[in-house]
Amino acid sequence: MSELTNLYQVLTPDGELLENIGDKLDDAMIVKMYESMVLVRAFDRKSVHLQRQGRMGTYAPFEGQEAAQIGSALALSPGDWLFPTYRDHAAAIVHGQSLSRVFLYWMGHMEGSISPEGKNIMPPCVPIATQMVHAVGTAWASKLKQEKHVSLAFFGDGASSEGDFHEALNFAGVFKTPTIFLCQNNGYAISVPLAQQSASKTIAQRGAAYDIPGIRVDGNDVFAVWLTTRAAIERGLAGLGPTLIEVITHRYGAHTTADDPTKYRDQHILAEEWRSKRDPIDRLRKYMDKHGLWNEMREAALNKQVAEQIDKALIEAESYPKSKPSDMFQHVYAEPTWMIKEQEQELPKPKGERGVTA
Amino acid sequence: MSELTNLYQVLTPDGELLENIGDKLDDAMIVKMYESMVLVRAFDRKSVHLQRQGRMGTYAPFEGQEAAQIGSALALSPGDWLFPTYRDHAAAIVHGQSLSRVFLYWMGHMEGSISPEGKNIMPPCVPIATQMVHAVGTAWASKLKQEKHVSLAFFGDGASSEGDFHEALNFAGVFKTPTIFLCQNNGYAISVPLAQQSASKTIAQRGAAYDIPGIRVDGNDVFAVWLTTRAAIERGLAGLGPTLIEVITHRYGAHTTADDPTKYRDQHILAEEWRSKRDPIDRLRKYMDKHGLWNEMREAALNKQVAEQIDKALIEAESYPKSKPSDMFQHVYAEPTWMIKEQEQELPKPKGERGVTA
Amino acid sequence: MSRKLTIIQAITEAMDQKLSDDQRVMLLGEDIGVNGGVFRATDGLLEKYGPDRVVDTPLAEAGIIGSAIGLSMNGMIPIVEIQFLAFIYPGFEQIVSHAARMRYRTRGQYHVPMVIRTPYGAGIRGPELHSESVETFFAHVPGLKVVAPSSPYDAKGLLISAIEDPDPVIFLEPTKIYRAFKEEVPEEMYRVPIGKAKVAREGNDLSIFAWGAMVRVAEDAAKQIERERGWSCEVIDLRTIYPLDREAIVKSVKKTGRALVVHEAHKTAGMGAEIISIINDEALIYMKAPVKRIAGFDVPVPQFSIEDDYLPTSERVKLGIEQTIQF
Amino acid sequence: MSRKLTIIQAITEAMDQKLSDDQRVMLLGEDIGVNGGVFRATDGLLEKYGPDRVVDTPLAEAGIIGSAIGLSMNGMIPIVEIQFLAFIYPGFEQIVSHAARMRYRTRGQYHVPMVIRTPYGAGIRGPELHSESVETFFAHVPGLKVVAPSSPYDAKGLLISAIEDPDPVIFLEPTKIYRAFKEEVPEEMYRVPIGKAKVAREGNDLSIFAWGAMVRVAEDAAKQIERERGWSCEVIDLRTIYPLDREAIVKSVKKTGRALVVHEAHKTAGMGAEIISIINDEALIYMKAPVKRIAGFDVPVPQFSIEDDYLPTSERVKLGIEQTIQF
Ligand SMILES: Cc1ncc(C[n+]2csc(CCOP(=O)(O)OP(=O)(O)O)c2C)c(N)n1
Ligand SMILES: Cc1ncc(C[n+]2csc(CCOP(=O)(O)OP(=O)(O)O)c2C)c(N)n1
Ligand SMILES: [Mg+2]
Ligand SMILES: [Mg+2]
Repeated sequence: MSELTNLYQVLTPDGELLENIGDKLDDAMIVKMYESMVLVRAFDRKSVHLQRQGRMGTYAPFEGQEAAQIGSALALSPGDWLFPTYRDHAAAIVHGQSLSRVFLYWMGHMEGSISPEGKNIMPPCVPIATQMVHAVGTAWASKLKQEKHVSLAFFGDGASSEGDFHEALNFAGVFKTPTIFLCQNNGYAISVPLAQQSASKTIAQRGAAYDIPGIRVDGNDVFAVWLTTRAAIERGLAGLGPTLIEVITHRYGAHTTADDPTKYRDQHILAEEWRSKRDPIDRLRKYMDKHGLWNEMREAALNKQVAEQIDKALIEAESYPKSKPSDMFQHVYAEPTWMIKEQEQELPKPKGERGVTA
Repeated sequence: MSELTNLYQVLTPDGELLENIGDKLDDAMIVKMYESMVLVRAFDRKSVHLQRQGRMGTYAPFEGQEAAQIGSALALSPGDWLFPTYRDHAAAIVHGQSLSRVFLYWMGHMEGSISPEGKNIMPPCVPIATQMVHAVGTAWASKLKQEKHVSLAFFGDGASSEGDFHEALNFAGVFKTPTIFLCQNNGYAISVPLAQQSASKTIAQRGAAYDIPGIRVDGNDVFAVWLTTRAAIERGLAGLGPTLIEVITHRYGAHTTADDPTKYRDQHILAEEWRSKRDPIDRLRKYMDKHGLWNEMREAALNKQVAEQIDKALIEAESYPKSKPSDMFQHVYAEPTWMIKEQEQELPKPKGERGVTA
Repeated sequence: MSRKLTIIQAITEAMDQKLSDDQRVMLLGEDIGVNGGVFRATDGLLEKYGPDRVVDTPLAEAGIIGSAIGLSMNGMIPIVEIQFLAFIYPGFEQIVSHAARMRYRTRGQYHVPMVIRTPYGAGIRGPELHSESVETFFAHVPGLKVVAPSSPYDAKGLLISAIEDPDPVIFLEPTKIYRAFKEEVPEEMYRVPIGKAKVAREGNDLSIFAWGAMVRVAEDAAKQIERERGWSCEVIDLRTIYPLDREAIVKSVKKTGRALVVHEAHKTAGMGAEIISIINDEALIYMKAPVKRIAGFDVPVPQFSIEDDYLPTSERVKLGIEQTIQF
Repeated sequence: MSRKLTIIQAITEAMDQKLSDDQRVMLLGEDIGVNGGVFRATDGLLEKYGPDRVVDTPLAEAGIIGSAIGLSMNGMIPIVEIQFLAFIYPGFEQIVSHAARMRYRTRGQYHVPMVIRTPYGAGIRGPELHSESVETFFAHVPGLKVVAPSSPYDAKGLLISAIEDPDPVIFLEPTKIYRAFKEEVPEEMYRVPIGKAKVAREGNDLSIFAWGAMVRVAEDAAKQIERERGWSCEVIDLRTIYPLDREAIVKSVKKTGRALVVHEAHKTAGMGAEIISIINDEALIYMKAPVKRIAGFDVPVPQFSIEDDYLPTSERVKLGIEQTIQF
């Protein structure tokens, strides 16, 4: 598979180290990586399930991309700015978003995009590539205010075709903003493979067009992703500007629960190549087993704890006060305009209260 | 001047050849290049003058960029598609546009953007970089129809920052359209120098982001521009796809007649470096003198003929029927809508005819 | 011969027939090839017409619309699919500054016979920006036509007219009712003219103007109010948003003397205001009451758990009818 | 203290004072630094505040507006200059899908206190796309405010209000009258409230609503018609296009019983239609005649040799007044 050559890799699929990580990644962090990936995978599966049961709207699963999201987001400091897309709730979760908030988002709740206090986790971005430019702006502001924070923007391989991708990288290059552009190249933009998205073989090579370092990483190797992101963060904080990171990964599931991937993708190759040979969680587990960091007991305990945590979050989300129709009139402006105040009165009153006719 | 290194050059500023052009460029073509450059420079100066006299609107001069425009446009075949910007009337003229039509455009005439019969010279494009995508589309159509035509889109160094630049190159790369993207890097987008436009040192290096060849050429060397454009055309016609050409040049004058370049540019360096040492016309003249292709008598005759041609075109343009107010209601749609038909009646009638009140 | 089809099936059939009828027709869009479009509007067309005519493009709307402009100018008839209406914005400049003006600036020498199809409107439980109804943006641009069918029959006939129209047409497809019902649709090609409204239901007491998914809401309200109050409302399905069918609007209000517009778009600067203005211009003295607008509110379309409360409902329309008739 | 300033001088002064008053304020745009802006609105500000606060950006409007959104969310107050209104389109998605919605989608947690300034309108003999008046595009977007001053005093006061407004404001500057006249402008900072119209001229027989460069056209017509016919027209300078000052509109037409709107924008779906609708909603029974719209035509703004024929003139306004009063 040609797209898998020339990748920065630290942990082989067999769990062997290709370089010494001793002074950079300690065991506590490694365990945290594992626990996070297990948590978000369980969360993801639960969400797909909830959608099927009609308890959530259309959902965008990320299974297979855990190392890409966890490895990068875990490299951030608490005050750093995170710009996830609709697929990057794993990243949002490890950067501090609550599971119940993510559920609320996919339940179509008006309050599904609120960042936890003290964190800067932006709403999942829907219009492709548009968030990349915001991440230039927030990083630029950090720099102007001399605050030591970076902005990390996730985007997909498909997003690299939008004009905003280009303008974001060019601005970041010119103003040397501490922005990290993290492309999860999962091979497809819905049904369109990268080969039809661009004649260029990689996204990373585009960095050169803006005099920005472009790095290709094995996106299922959580160590490589973490180390690369850390280096980019340090570069940014040192005033050296942005970094473009392309991590190669794969989504196992559908684009969203409304999508049927068998229409455009050979699920057999997928299973062979990715799930059985390159899975990010299995790989880290092999490493941890070899280094005595994990055992079946801890695994069982983790699974139990994760299941409980998710159930609790679900109960929280499902018992969260439902959005009220009148919520749509809030927060359009700091002060509502006269049309907003008046139109709110046009909402039908809850049953029994009506009778305002004529 | 670092931006002048690593340029493809054929004709040195002293009029010496750096490579053999014998089988590619014959003397007739060389004389034509010279005559064309002299013509358009005289046209350009006349236009600036007419603007000062109030006989034309704001005008965008191109003096200094003659080789870039003439060298590339002369490489086209008659049926090829040309997409000029507001600064590329030199190219339009050698591809077949009449001088009087160009005058009409700058006089604000409704018919200033009509292509001569059998030619595909697009209207001067005003919104930056937008025409680059059109040139993908027209070239794509030529390819689908198996017509042997390329599309040549001009754009500036500033234009390379727009999202449309990126989308155009990416589309052309994917669909392998016979499009030639010709960037006249004249160092400035109005007042903004390239160094503030992008962290990348060149535009040509961006080709690699789309797997498109990117070539840097001395834009004041008409031979180098012509040869590079010819090669790109042949590549396109052979089905090998688009080419990005960056030609390094300089505008001697203001951005437009409404602009004051002394606000942002050292006119002294300009004069030294460009006008006296690297002028495209002087350079070719040196070559022609050395090779006995030209003499003072021919020069005098050419100057006279050019002056007459321009005067004739100006008389034609100034005696061309003025646009009528009712012209604005034509050609909005193939068939006017009811509002257009009705609104045309709202135009005040020419003096004497009024009295339609109530 | 005719069979019962949904709106989406009628749209697929219109494209299929024009692709087979006219070699210049081609389709461009994201995921329209192998995947057949996210709503399956182009299902099967790649297999039938090949990748030169049914083109999966990169994810870049300015690129899609801009290159379609170039294709149009050089003899093709591109039908562009934009995945959801809000994703047209990256291509907005190409539409407004070029597609709409190429004929004008070249005095008829070049033109852009392109169709941009896109699902619009709320009610499908989509995430943010999947539910917009911003037809005003296009109706305000001279050089464009804007069409929004409400039924399978009209969808096919209007799409064929749009493809055959020498000017750019924005073709808005009501997502919510893509598959809501079936209707007899002739197998052969036929045209429904652009710019002509249809009387969806006759009535004498009040005229309701609507398009797209709102036509059924209007009809429901009209039926209910007839039952409940005995008032007879005329429902006019405008079908074309630009140019509006002024004659049909004026004819109806001259008869009824009362009018109401229903649209999903935000009220302020929505097309309801233009319809009111047409009535103001042409039929003011016939009006027994102010024209009522039952519209989307002046707020962003909310997240889907309350989107139904954003949308005009037959309840709200009925209340508007009552207020207007009892003015 | 006050001196006489032009509109452009008043605008420069407003930015200068806010830059000096509030460290969070910064300017972004093409050619606004060394060059001082193509209309010299930012002349001298780079020297005074340095390149971190007066930023020459690359030529990319989505980049400018999008990064200004990020700057806003992280504590800055960016004032963006777009060189001409039509060149805002590449940034349209950023405005509509983000600037206008960030507060809404985060339930007030983040907001975008940004101002986008841009010259608009015809009459300066510019090439194509230098003369647009498409305020409708922004007035239809909940979450934005839209302002258009007609005088130096209002320009300064409204711009200061816009900069201090916690929400995004589209600030439309009438290019044609940037330097057309001078007016007393106080030296100190002051605010003209957003959302409030001004009675530019009192009258009893008919109300004329206008903004930007059209206010003077309306005033001229009102003066002439008074002289010629003895009719007294009230001229209301709306100043803010969204949210419209409904109270002022209704108050005036209740007094005069007749109204006319003048705008440069294309007639169909122009803001004239919204004003008519407000009158329809609130004051229909007071009206003695249909409200007249004297507007730009439903054609692209033509090349400059005939652009003056596109623009509403006092002649056309007078004819409209006559038709309305003699209805
Ligand atoms: C501007 C815009 N155009 C189209 C869409 C519809 N859309 C949603 S996701 C998607 C594919 C994105 O692919 P990629 O960037 O590779 O991210 P992935 O979904 O693979 O994570 C498309 C086309 C959109 N959301 N925004
Ligand atoms: C979308 C857009 N933004 C801004 C402008 C205003 N503008 C006209 S020319 C110009 C500079 C263009 O520079 P460059 O691309 O280098 O071309 P040059 O003028 O040097 O030939 C600008 C900013 C425009 N025409 N279109
Ligand atoms: Mg992808
Ligand atoms: Mg330039």
